[in-house]
Amino acid sequence: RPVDERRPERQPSTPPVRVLARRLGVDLESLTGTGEHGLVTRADVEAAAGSVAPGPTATT
Amino acid sequence: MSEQNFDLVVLGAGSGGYAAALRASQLGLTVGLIEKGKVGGTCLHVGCIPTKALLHAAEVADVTRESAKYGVSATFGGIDIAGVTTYREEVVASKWKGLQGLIKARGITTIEGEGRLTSPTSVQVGDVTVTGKNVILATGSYSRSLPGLEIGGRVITSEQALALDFVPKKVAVLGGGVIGVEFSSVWRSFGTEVTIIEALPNLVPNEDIAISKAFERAFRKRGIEFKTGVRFAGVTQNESGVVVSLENGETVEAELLLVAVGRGPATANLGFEEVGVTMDRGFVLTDERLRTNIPGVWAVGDIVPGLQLAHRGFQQGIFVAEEIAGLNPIVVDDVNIPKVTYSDPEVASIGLTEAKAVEKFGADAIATYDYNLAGNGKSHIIGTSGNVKVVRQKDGPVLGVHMIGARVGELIGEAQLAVNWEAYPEDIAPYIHAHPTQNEALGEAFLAIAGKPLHGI
Amino acid sequence: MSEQNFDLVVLGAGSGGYAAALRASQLGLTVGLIEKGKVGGTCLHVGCIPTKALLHAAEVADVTRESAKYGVSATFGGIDIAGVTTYREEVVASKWKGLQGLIKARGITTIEGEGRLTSPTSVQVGDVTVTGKNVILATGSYSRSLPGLEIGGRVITSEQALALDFVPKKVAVLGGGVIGVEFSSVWRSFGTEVTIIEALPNLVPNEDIAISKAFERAFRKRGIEFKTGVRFAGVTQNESGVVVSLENGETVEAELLLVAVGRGPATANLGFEEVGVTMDRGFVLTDERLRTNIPGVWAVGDIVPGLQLAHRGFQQGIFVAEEIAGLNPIVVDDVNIPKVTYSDPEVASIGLTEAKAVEKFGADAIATYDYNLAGNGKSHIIGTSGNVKVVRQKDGPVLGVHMIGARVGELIGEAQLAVNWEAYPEDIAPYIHAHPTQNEALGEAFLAIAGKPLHGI
Ligand SMILES: Cc1cc2nc3c(=O)[nH]c(=O)nc-3n(C[C@H](O)[C@H](O)[C@H](O)COP(=O)(O)OP(=O)(O)OC[C@H]3O[C@@H](n4cnc5c(N)ncnc54)[C@H](O)[C@@H]3O)c2cc1C
Ligand SMILES: Cc1cc2nc3c(=O)[nH]c(=O)nc-3n(C[C@H](O)[C@H](O)[C@H](O)COP(=O)(O)OP(=O)(O)OC[C@H]3O[C@@H](n4cnc5c(N)ncnc54)[C@H](O)[C@@H]3O)c2cc1C
Repeated sequence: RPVDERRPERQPSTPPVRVLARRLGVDLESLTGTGEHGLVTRADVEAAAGSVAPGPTATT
Repeated sequence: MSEQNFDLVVLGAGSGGYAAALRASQLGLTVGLIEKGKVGGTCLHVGCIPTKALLHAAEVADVTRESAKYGVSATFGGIDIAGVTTYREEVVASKWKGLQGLIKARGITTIEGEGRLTSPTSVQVGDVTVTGKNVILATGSYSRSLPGLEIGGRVITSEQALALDFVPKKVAVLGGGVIGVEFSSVWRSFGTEVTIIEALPNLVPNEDIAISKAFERAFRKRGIEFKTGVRFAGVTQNESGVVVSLENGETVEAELLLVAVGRGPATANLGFEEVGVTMDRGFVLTDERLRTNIPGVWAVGDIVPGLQLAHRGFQQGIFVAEEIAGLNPIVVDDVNIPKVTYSDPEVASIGLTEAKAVEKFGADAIATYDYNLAGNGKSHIIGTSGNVKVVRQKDGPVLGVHMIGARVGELIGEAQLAVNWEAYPEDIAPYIHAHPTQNEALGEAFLAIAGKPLHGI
Repeated sequence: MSEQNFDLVVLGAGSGGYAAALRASQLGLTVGLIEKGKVGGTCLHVGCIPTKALLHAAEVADVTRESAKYGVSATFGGIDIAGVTTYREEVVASKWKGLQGLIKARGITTIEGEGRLTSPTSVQVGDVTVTGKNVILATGSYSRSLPGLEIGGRVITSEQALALDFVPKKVAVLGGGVIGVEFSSVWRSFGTEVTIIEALPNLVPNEDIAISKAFERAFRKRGIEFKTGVRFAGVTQNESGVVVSLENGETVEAELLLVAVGRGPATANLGFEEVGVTMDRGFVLTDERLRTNIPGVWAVGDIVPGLQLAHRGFQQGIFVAEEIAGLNPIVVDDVNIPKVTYSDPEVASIGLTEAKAVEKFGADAIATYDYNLAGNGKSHIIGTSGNVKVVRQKDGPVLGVHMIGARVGELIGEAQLAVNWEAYPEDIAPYIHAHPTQNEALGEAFLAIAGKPLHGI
């Protein structure tokens, strides 16, 4: 994977996705990102959680 | 004796109570919303909204006075306090009308009158018994005083200060927290001499010390006097003014004394204790999910110990409605709620101060960067100075953002996402902020603390 | 004939060029920065910064004029254009000084003079040959005109408009894009009659159509006239004014005609073609990593097709420096760069418009919410109307945010994070925004599009 300057020593992802992963109890480090530059995407996290919830809070 | 029954009963229609009612009705619950005064509570009628109208009038006065600096000729002719009042009242009336309409549109039943908790599932309002499977206590707060300091005559609280029909020549302000400095700022812009008395060592003492110091410098420059680290001893008043004496022997003479030493929970004689709700010095104790010790009884807003802010009330109200509806909402700690002090200059902050971060992680584990607005083009253009200070964990997330300067309150939303999402400055760095904005200063601070300052060393 | 050798040669010290130089020097590269005029380029000297100073003077004039609305007595005495000029020049001078100091402090070698690319690794400046392993082209842009429309006399571009030593009575403005509406806004506040002529169907035609429409309503209310969907045919000028004729047979008479029809790349006769750089109508073509077809030759800023904005220049400059240093930075598409139109009202946007989102995902796959600032307390207080429109993918991320109203430009940073991080509105919803701010309007829009409006239906 190419060096990604944004996230030293971290599995590359975006902050909201990291929050989601923690909330769903998914360990980001254990995932292989399918996004650009190996980015762990929301879909990766949801797949790992076995969930298809659209976001961290259920809504009406 | 009649009875009305709902899924949810909300006692008090201030920020916390009405937000709970609105969200619960959205989620399909029937709601009885009990209010003895006006829906909207403190914030709308005598708090957030009218004070910000005064502050805007103050800003207009200052802009007018300083217009020559920008090449605009104008003569400042003074404050027309009746005009200010008309403007302030129009803003409040319009927001009040909107809120009433919204509550009605959502199908919420408003019950007018003073309620008293009579059981875990019922509130008595006059001769109506309002019952519900769940009850939310949201009775809000009132202006506190100090022991032996009686409010009356020339000794006033924020409520009277808001409604003054004249511009005082000289005011003493007891308390250098949010409310005290807001009124001080307004009065100074209106031409009043102001002296603030604060027992703690600094003005806005809950802020990062760098911000408090910058704030003091700015107030000093505006000619607002303040005495910090000194306690109030007593006050006497006569026809023409007040004499405030301090424990260090000094006295402050003024036309009025504004007491702004904090707000106490409005929970006395409302039946809370009798029903067995656990209380502490008038506050209602809850767990982090806002449950009191009595199942089905919840509390939100200023009666819950912690930050007394309207949007915390909104957040808590929404939270409890969602919790009751079984949505399992996420908890947001008080430290991660944005705080804005509306004055000239403004202060806006969220997350840990440097001192708190050091306490939590150790000095070696954190890093800070303090970006001076002197480097920010837009701030220069609008004539403000100030700072944006970012605290991060080394090789870790943004822990806190602390800002001072004109209009910085509007920048706090971005900081709110960064802090709550535990973003690393490196996550933000690729997204260069719009030029020239004040928002860019926040971008520069994030860039700098990510190790790659753009317009900075 | 002498030679200077660097790791990196940057041709042009505007936003793109100087940002590249600053970042490269931070990363340990030696840099030769070639500039024929003043470091800072268009943005600092005749673009972003001086125009925003004019806009602030305009705001001050408006505040002063409308002070009675807020209970402040004042008499507006007119625009002192010499005072405006002093203020504007002071802002630019101070920023220029700061930038020169920064460039020096970073150890960058500035080479004064006009450069010409003579090989993939060398630029000739007078009799100095400046060589480097990498060369960045950053020569910027100039005010374009239309075929047959000659600039001169009473037909001016933004550069002359900035420096006028009088307030014109009546101006015709050709072009209703960013630069055209900014000057129109300033002049109107200064008391000028303004007529804008725009060939496309709307003012600010690159914005979401809802924003363009709201913008037009606001301008109409301010008494700024405009003719859209109509083409310029010709102009004649004499001692006292200009007569602009349109293709539809109408004419517009005015004291001056401002030509604001866009900016062309400043690349003619600089040796780019001779060295074999692929060009298109004067623009330098690059791939998404800003490489030209010639290895080691890069391009940044206004000469690269796409958005012509200073912070895009910064971002591209930083990007290329990091790419050369092997850091593999991430690419940010133009659509995810914030755009601010500084006028009264302001416009700020990022991401996809509704139309573009529909084009990309289909109408059934997207949702939009348009929050009216009438519901926002702070906007009411400062007397502005406007909107915050959010576009999302259904059950998906925020795709775009489009705002209009006074001061909304400052809110774009939060939207920038949301869009670039592909946040879902549900991710943002738990974090209730500070009350009462304009920032809160963005929070309300996110709440609403997450299906849980707070102060809204
Ligand atoms: C001068 C001032 C300025 C402020 N500025 C800001 C600001 O800018 N931003 C900010 O975030 N916060 C601000 N605050 C704080 C904010 O107003 C409070 O945090 C907020 O109002 C708390 O909401 P609440 O619902 O807990 O209580 P309240 O708003 O106090 O509402 C409680 C409601 O309950 C009703 N009530 C009480 N007891 C009973 C009863 N027994 N029966 C029926 N009804 C009852 C009351 O009439 C009232 O309407 C300010 C406060 C003051 C005083
Ligand atoms: C009126 C106006 C208002 C604007 N307002 C904004 C705004 O608010 N926000 C925003 O983001 N953008 C704004 N812009 C756009 C912004 O100014 C440009 O996007 C930005 O300056 C582009 O940067 P650049 O580095 O590509 O080019 P430039 O800034 O044009 O810099 C190019 C530099 O290269 C030098 N140069 C050119 N050729 C040579 C040569 N052969 N040898 C040596 N030196 C050379 C020039 O002298 C110049 O200094 C505005 C533009 C205008 C005209």
